[in-house]
Amino acid sequence: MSRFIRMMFLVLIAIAVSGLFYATLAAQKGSENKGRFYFRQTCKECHTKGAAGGEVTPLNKTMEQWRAYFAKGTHNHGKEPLSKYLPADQLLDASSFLINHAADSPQPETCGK
Amino acid sequence: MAAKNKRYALVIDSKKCINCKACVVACRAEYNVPLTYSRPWINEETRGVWPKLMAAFQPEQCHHCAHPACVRVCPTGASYQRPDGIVVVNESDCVGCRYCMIACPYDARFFREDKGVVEKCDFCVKRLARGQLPACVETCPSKVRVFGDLNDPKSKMADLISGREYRLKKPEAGTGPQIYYLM
Amino acid sequence: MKTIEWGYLIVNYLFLGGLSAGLFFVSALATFLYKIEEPSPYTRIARLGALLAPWPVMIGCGLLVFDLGHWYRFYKLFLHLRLVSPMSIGTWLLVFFNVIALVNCYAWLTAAQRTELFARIPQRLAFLRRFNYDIDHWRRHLALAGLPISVGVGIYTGVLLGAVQSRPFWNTNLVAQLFLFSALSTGCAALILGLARREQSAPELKLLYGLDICFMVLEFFIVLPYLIHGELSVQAVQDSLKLILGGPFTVLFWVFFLGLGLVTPLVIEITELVPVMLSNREFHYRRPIAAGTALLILFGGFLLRYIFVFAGQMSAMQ
Amino acid sequence: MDRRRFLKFSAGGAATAAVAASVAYIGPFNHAPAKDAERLEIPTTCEMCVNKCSVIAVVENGVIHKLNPNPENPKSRGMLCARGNAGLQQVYDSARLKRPLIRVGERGEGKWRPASWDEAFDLAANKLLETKTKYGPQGTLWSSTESFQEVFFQNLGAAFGSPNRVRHATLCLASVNLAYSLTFGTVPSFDLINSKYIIMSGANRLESFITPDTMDLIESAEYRKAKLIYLDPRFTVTASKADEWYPIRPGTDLAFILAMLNVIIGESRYDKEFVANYTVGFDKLVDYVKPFTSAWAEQETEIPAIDIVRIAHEFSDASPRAVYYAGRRSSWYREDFHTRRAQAILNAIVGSWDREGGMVPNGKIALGEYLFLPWDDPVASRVDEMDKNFPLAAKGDGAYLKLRENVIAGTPYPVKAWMIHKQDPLNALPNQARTLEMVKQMDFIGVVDVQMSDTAWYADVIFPESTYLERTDPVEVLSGITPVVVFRQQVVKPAFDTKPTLEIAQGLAKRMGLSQYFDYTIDQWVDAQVKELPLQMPLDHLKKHGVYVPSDFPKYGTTLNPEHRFITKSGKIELYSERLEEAKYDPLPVYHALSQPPQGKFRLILGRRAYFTHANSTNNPWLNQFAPENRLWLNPTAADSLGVGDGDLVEAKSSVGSVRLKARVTQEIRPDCVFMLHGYGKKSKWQRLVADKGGSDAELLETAWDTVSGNASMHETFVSVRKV
Repeated sequence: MSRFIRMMFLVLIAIAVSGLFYATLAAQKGSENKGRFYFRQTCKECHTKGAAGGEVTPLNKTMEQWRAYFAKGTHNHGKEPLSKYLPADQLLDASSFLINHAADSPQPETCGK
Repeated sequence: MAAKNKRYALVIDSKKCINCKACVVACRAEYNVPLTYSRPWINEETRGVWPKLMAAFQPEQCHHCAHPACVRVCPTGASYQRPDGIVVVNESDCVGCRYCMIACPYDARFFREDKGVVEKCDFCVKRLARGQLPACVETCPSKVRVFGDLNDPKSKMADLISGREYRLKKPEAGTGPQIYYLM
Repeated sequence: MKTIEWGYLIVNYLFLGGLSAGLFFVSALATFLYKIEEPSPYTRIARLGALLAPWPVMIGCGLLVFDLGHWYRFYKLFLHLRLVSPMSIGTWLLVFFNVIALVNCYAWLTAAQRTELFARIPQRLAFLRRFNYDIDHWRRHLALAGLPISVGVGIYTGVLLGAVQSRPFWNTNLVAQLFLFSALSTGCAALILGLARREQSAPELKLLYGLDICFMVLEFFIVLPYLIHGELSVQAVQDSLKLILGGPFTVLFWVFFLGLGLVTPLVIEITELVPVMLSNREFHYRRPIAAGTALLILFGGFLLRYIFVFAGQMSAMQ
Repeated sequence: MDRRRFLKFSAGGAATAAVAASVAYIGPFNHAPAKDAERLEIPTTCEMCVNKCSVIAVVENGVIHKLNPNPENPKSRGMLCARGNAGLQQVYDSARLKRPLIRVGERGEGKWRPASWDEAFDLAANKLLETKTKYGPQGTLWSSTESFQEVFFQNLGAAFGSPNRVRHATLCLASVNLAYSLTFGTVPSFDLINSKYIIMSGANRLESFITPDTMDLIESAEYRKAKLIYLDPRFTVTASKADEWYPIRPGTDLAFILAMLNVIIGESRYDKEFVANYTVGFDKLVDYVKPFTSAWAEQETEIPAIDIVRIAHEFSDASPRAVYYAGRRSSWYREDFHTRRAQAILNAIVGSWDREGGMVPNGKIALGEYLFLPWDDPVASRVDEMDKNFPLAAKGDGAYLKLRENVIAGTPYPVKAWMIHKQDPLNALPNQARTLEMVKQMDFIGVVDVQMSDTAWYADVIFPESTYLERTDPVEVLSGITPVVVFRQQVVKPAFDTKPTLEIAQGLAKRMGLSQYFDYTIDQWVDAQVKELPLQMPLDHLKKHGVYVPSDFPKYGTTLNPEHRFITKSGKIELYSERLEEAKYDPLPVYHALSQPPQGKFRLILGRRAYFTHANSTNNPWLNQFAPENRLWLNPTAADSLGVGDGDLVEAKSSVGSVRLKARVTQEIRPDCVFMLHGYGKKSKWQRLVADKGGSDAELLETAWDTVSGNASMHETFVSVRKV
């Protein structure tokens, strides 16, 4: 009987943990679509040709490099946190946009676009 | 507008013609010609037995002859030749006897029942007056037609005619055709 | 776009124009030959010809006008005279011819006919009656003036076609001659037809047969060189002749025009006339034969126009 | 018909309105000769096909008199093809759509009643929302074909929350685009004008489609003496102009290319330096192509081995001014992708990349963008299960045929409402019967179009779009080696009660609570796009000239430094593709011999004539006259065996349908193939010139798609032919 309870308990924990795991996973993928907007709205302020930050496009880095960049989460050569410019949720969206359009990302071209 | 010692003519480089019919539609739009007729047209010829085949396309329209038979036979002078060589029909003088159509060796004229007059290519004199090229010449994607003044030695036309071999259609008709088909 | 532009209206016009020319020509000839005083066979020929001459050509002109793009624009033809355009010349020729033919017709009316004619004029237009002149004495002058014009009209119908360089079937001076003599012979034929009604037209018909034979022989000896010359000419002309040498108009040309319309009546008239001339016997004619011959000639004259108008338009330079 | 007269009786009001209106609207930007004020010349952009040529509309008294080419555009130059010239029939032909329509009879019965825009909007919005509540937003399908305002329609579908937006790509160039993207990381243009040696497979560029490439090709072939090698089972205009034409056995182009690779690599005629610096996987390619000898290829292609070898020699000698032209062509076979890849690889190893006369990556012009916070991503995944079926393909485009099959099957979930933007799936998709099944199982179909297409014929509500001469569109870039910005500005007021797509989208959005994504005018949108162009008054410039031509093109060799990173996995040109390998596809182009038509059957091959754009201008009176009906091309030997004479009525029958049309017995086609023009045998009675005239190839074509890109394969159908 107690064994059964213990088992149930373990199962519950397992479910909880896995749930947590999936939750984090889900949280990992933001909206490319919105990310593109935040990137253009915020980052492009300074990161355009001739502007202060110099031009930045998703193609500047590979997927790995972008992942690393956002893992590090700092801006302007580590001087300041990225969160200074974008709140966490927007940062997530922006990152998924940049990663999915990185220099080595699979992004076949299409007709008439 | 018809300046002195001008002589407008047309050089046609049939080799470049891809039978796309742009000239035909452009002319139809410019003059709103009913569907049953057309001022310019394209002669098509395919020969041979599979797989040894050839196809040739040759645009044609009024040849604006030096001695136009249509002008000679016209009883009212409705068909006349301008000093710059362009042969035109003055609709208000045309009685629609169609003698000119019978006289034309190229069958380049047609009779418009709706208007009761004879019509044909006039090298877009209205456009020329505005400094534009004839509609068919301007629109041609492969630039088969080269329009210009024969008496202008600096024109592209002069280069082509002096630089390349050409032939005239039915010169034996004696009308002195002025469309130069490059070989 | 190759199309047949000239159709039956033109064919008929060419035929009727020629017919009038022929009528006037023969009547004019007769006019010179007869003496005012004594009545002679020529008088009736001249009179009948003069009375008939104006009408066919006037109908023909009507057809011509209705063949135009808009008939009411025909007057523009008279606003210009272009000596290089056969049609322009023709237009004016026709005007003069019509006028003279009409006047001549009037001149040949008998006093009785004149009075009757003017009696018909309604009261309102009474003033017209003043024009009831007797102009019999003009007849010779009119004939003289009209003769060249009638020949002109006869030739013109051929020139109209012959002058077109781009239609090899037409483009030879022979067409003009051909049409002229065909015109004259149809004129004769019409008169034969008219006079054969009566029993005692022997002298007139004798004369007309004679004339007609001349015309048709000439016509025949123009058709021949037309064909020979064409065959010896450039490719385009040879090709165009194929229309009547194996082409769509072959039977029409050889059997109906040349055979029935020319040779047959020629032979008949010769067999009718020549024996009489050789042994100067009295000339007798059989009305049905005379009438039939005349009809064949008219038929042939019409066919000639038909064949040339259509075949000509089909022919082209290659 | 007579335009002026037509206007008099059917749109007199509109016409007169248009006088005032268009003058007022365009006035400031007209550069017509001052002499007559009633004559305006308004530069704009053509929409008769997708090529975006620049035109100048001549407007007299508010009526478009003529469309002239706009020489200021360096791409279309002084060119306007037959279609472009016939453009004003779109405005003035009485057959066009003039007001919103709501179906009253059965679908396809053609019974309509005119409706107000409000009515039409309400109906559609309610139906879409119903579907949403029943099946979720993914229960709606939004399909559209390339056009300047397509973006608004696509956005509406996205904002609505549907993942199911399908574009025309998989009926078009998807296989080409994917093949080149996976090899070079981009789809380059071909510098035909500077090429010395051009090989084309079926891309009938002198006949099927008149674009700047056509002008360049004829120029270089006829004047600059470039050599044109053309492969086609049909004797086309291009074949007639080519230096050498080979009536290749259909579906064997890949064998030909592999043999060329075999020769060029075997004789080490490739560009060693280029291969070393810019490509990966060459070593694998070397071993791979060994078996594909010219002798083997001769068996497959029926092209003599000596010619294959000679062509390979000439090709490599002419490189880098030598190209195997990718073509403007839909895909033909299930392995089409690999054929395209092989072309790309062949071009790459001879170094015809980013050099004059070779393949050149398209120049880029950055346009601005009207920024607004976009909608949430759709929750559901696509109904065509792109990730599962075509993991490497462009997701946004969808895979049309797979999508159709899934929708009919109702898997993975039901799709019950279909919004269609200027597309005619009934004719564009193979196997019309299946497409009709898809139509049948829809609860609602809404169509936006300028004419009553066959698909519109089966719709429930029709939104008439203003034609391209009656509206202002977003600015677009006409891409290429020399890219230009083209602007389509309104030329005349709409002749009828029609709206541009943006306003149609807004009308629907308002009723579906999506207005926040559409609260801008076309002018605001355009302003945002052009403000970044290096011009003083960008918009005025575009209104006056119709085009913006940057001075810094063409640019050659921008990618030609070993540091350059291609947008590929390895950063190099991938002759051997790891991505393909990972996705379980052949990493190198594998040739699968096609089954050939059995005795008494023929392969149905398709093609275009440039009078017509796909199925949608065969009803244009000015164009229809050049081909009033389509005929089935038959080689005399085939025709004799069938006892068919030229002009006889025949029935062509495939496994999915049959059509009746007249036969054209001609020497110009292989004895084992038949051919028919596209866009005839229409169901829509409003397509009066082609309704039930000739036959529709869509009724014959069997469903087949390219395994990698999902692109419809158009040459996989065998038909039997009999005299009737």
